[in-house]
Amino acid sequence: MADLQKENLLLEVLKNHFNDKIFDLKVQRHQRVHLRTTTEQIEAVLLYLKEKLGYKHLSHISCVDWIEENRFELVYILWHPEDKINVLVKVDVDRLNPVAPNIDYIWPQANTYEREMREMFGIQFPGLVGRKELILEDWDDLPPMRRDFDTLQYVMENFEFRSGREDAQNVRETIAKRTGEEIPEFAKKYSR
Amino acid sequence: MSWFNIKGITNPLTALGQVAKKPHTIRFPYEEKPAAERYRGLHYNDIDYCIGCGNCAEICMNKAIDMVPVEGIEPKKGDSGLRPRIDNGRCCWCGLCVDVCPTGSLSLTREYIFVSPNPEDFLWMPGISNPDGKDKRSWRSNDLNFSINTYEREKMPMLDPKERVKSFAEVVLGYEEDQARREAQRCLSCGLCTEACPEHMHIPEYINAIAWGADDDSLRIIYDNNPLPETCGKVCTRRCEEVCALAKRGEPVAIRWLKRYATERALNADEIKEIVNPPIAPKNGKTVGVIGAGPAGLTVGYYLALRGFDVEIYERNSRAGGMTMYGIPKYRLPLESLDKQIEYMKKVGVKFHFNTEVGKDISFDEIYQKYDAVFIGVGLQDAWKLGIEGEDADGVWSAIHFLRRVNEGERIDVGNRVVVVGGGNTAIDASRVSRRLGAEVIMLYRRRKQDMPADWEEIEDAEAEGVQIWTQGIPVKVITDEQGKVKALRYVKAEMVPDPRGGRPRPVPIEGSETDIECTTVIAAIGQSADYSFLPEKYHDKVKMNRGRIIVNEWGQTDDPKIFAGGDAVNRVADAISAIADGYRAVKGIVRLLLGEEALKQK
Amino acid sequence: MRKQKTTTIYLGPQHPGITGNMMVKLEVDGDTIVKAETHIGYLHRGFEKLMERRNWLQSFTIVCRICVPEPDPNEENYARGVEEIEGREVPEKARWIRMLVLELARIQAYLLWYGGQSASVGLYTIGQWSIGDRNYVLDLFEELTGGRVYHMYIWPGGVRRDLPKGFKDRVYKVMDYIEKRLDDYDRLLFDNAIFQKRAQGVGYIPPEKAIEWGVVGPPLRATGTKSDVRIDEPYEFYDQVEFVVPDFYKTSDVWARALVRRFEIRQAINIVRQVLDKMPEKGPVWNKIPNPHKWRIPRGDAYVKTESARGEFGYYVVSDGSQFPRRVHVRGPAYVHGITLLEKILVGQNISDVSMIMNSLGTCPPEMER
Amino acid sequence: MNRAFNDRESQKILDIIKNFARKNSLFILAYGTGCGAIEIPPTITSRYDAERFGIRGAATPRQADVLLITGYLSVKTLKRVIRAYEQMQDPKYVMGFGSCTINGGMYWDSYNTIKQLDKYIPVDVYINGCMPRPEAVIAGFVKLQQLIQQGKALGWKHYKENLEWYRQNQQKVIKNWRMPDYNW
Repeated sequence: MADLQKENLLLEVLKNHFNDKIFDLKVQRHQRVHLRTTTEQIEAVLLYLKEKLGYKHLSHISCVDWIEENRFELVYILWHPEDKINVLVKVDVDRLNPVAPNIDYIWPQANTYEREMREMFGIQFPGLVGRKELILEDWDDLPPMRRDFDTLQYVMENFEFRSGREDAQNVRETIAKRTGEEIPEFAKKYSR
Repeated sequence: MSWFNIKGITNPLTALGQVAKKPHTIRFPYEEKPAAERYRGLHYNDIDYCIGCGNCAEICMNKAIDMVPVEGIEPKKGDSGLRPRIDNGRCCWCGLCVDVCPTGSLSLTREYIFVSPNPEDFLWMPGISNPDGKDKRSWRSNDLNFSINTYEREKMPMLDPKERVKSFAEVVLGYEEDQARREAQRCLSCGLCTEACPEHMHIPEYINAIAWGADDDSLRIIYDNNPLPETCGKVCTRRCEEVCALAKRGEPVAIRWLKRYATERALNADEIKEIVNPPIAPKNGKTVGVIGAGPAGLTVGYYLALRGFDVEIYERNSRAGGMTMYGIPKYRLPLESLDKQIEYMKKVGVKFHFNTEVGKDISFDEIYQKYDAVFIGVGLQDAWKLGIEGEDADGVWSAIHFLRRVNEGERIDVGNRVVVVGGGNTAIDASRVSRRLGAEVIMLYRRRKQDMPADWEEIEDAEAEGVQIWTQGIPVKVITDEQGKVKALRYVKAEMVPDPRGGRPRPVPIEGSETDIECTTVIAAIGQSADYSFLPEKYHDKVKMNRGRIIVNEWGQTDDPKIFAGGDAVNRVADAISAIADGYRAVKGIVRLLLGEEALKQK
Repeated sequence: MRKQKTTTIYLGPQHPGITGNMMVKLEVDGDTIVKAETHIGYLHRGFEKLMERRNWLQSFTIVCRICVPEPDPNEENYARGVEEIEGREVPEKARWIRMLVLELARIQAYLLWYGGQSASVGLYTIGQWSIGDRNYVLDLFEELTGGRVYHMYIWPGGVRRDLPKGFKDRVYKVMDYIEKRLDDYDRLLFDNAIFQKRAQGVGYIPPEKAIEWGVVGPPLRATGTKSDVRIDEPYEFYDQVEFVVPDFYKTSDVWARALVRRFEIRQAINIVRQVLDKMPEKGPVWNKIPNPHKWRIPRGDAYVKTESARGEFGYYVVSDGSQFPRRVHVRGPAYVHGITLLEKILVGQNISDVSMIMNSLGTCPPEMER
Repeated sequence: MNRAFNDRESQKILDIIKNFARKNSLFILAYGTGCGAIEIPPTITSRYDAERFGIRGAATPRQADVLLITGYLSVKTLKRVIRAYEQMQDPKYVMGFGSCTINGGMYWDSYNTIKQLDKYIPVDVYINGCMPRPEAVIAGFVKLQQLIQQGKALGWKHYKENLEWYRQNQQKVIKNWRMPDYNW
């Protein structure tokens, strides 16, 4: 489609301003720019993007739980109303001690996003005001959006399903039983 | 804006103009507006058409579908006997179950009203609870383009027919990796195929392993109950593919080719050993003698060796493999491939005695005395004769002997025109071999083309290579020249007469339609029989026969508890996989006999 | 003892004037609101968690439930997110059909809004009409997708079924009918002195702050800002159809937002007609996906957005290379409108205007809490 | 006079009259607990016009006869629904919309929604669908009317009689039970 002039220019500007404080800069596609920074720098980066470069609109703050790599990835998605570029600023937060800076003085709506993350992932934002409970009520388990929270297990423990369906059979097992086929243990993970 | 605007009061009053209009109200329930053509309402299942593959239950993320047995539906090959039952307290009417149904039996209907004070009512069997739903089917998957399943098979790369006839090089080239992954992904993992497979191989598991990129696991699963997978991967009669759920409306998953793909990942016997790495039990001191190194015998040898038995296989030929070695042409099953598998067996401890014919070089009695159990897997060695005049002439072959000589490396001069009598796979093999020997080939078959027992693909391949197939012809006489050499084959044309008892139509010769085909060689491929001359008279009351086949029980055991039998000598199907299944059955029988029931349960 | 100055009023969660199952806790001094606090979570189902357990295809059936009044932008976003990560091509006709579905969805959402907005000022007749007429659009959906409300029609790789025979003609007919009816609604709503008096000057959003506060969609356009995902970042074939983004209503109150919607529903009808004209007659509508149980999407992420009737609807889709989504995070316009923005602009307003302001902002609880 | 109304026959006639009156003026409390709320406006507006059956909205629980549980119920809402239900005057009826109220529906594995509505409040009629169309909703009302006429829609009595059991279930999922007692 269009050339990526604007996007590359933005990376240039950011690179010059922040040097090695930001990394992994890349143009994902037309109108999408990715970059990564640290929790120490995130406020500076966001403020610079907002005040100096005109990324005035905060579309979204998302959080991804990379449990294998022991980190939460916060993704701040900004939008420039004139240049029409989405910048995705990513920050890694330690999963065992999840603390990220509060940015609701930059954008008021960040408050809601951060409260949601506090509730759903257990990430702490020092200085964040607002009720502890945004969505859930009387929740006493792991923060539910964490990967290690098993929703089905929670359901099994707290709710019941209607009975009458216990006679369901597994097609594969039924056939194997009928034919006397013995599926070896190590192969079972490939059964459906 | 002024403090008072007259329009602001009068304009809303125009609503009064609607008073005289006819309301557009749908006076439900007194009158109904039928739901749209493709409305997603309650389910309907065509019970007779459903094969119970359970794919609908699998795709449902709400776990709304249970597979349950239904009265009046008998399980059979290609039908699990289970039918979906929908929990309407879970269903979200997304219709994915319809879109993944391989047969198209499941559909949604226009019916959507289901009201009840009792929450237990909402479990129901589509098709049984609403038999009238058939006329109201709306959301269907008759257009295969919108079905989630892929019905087209990955194309197998093959040699060009023009190239094929020039040599005995292998015709099928095998899947590339990405092709195999794509083909394996098509599999629905229902497992209906495992029932059709005589050996009940773990088909969904090894295909899934290929789909996930775990080729090593795949090979390990295959070797779990098939010691000759590469042979099967190349030449299996693949009855599994006939019942494949996708075959109802499309091409079945290429199960055979995928097995071939998995086995070809191991390039030699050492690699097989390394990948499969089967646990070998410590020697238990029991000994077993196996007569015949065909697929059945090899299976017995391999699995008993793994279980710690001392197994010795007696083979009268110089190579192992039996019919797969001597009966199957090398362009289908190359020698190296077979050698690789035999080599691997030797590595796990199977002992072979080649060129040792039981009854000649060693007596059956001796074997019987020496071992704790004996397995007879001698197969079918003799060919049926045409039973027509002049069939002893020079240039008349039985297919099995012909193939054997060719496979032993002999270059037989067949002249320039060969007539092959028969319509089975052996006839096709003989025809294609004759093509490779440089002759023009005519296949003469008694019935119609659609009656031929040979594989459809094989027939197509043969035709591509230039084999002419003449149907509805019954040979009556071989005409010879002065030297007693074949000059022509005389046959009569036949017409198909429907069988009054409902069987398949019979060919009946048409009077006076005799025709001669000029030819240099006639090959008869009309069937084979066994040769039990090695078996001394005194065993005959224990080892009973029925029309040339040994009678065995469910453990592969004859009336003499020590003697087991299997392979073509026992079953009537006469293909490699059935022989392997027989061998596997006998393995269990022998373990049960020598180690007891308990040992059978441990694997 | 201190004299109590304010009263606390709980508006909702069960209240006819609220736009759904949510609650606004109001501190009022007489009739005037001095503090507002939005309480949500009554509709939380944990979609994002559920999608971690469902594979890439199964997840598509669940996303439309995220926003009940207008499910299609969700399907579109999800499908486009998956396609972007995987690099899957979508056939041309499928993209036109998607546009058709999205615009029809916009029309029915606006018709629903007509009902809600007018009912919030006590004019029930318009709701009877517009919601009754909305059924004709839903009938079209039923015919095209098999579902009235939840269409589950746009899926990764294209759409689920081709257009039925003669469908285009029926769409034209319904569009003509609705266009005609819009004038009736105008006379009842926009000419109505009650609505004019009630709506003007109420629920003011300062235009200079609007973008910063995260306002999107019609409320942002009512401040005089030309902002629309369809022109800012054209998806599907929105760059090939002509439509006007209204930036000429600048009063930034309930009235201006109503006018923006009034203008846009006509634009949407216009787009539907253009789409039908430009759509190719024949062609595939789905780029087939592999077996869903074995369909893995390469590792990657994508932020995709769609202009829904209430504004920018964004999906942040993350794949870790397995057959299940790692995370699908939904950014609904109401998430900002209904909480931080609403809390801000309710201050100083009258209690009786709360429902009207909420309707004009398009707060939609199911989408806020997923 | 009193004696005349107390004997069984006249009680029966009285019941018939009462039930007839009840079934023809069902005031609904449309508590938009889930997706199904979106099909309520079409049902009560011009195209399907449920007012033909005397069905119309009521603003508060105290004025309503029928509580519509329009789909899934999150635990947080369940608490409010119980409040609303207990505030309603007898006789009162509950309709469960869609799969979610029957056996969890598509949120069967969600940590925040209940799976069987009838464990927490008595349900008189279930309507199948996801979402039920307006026609199905009306069919549900017709069924409810039948049940009322036959005197079979007695969920409210059942609730009173088995309050213990219901409370137990309710308190199992609602962890912080701070609610006024049920007082008729």
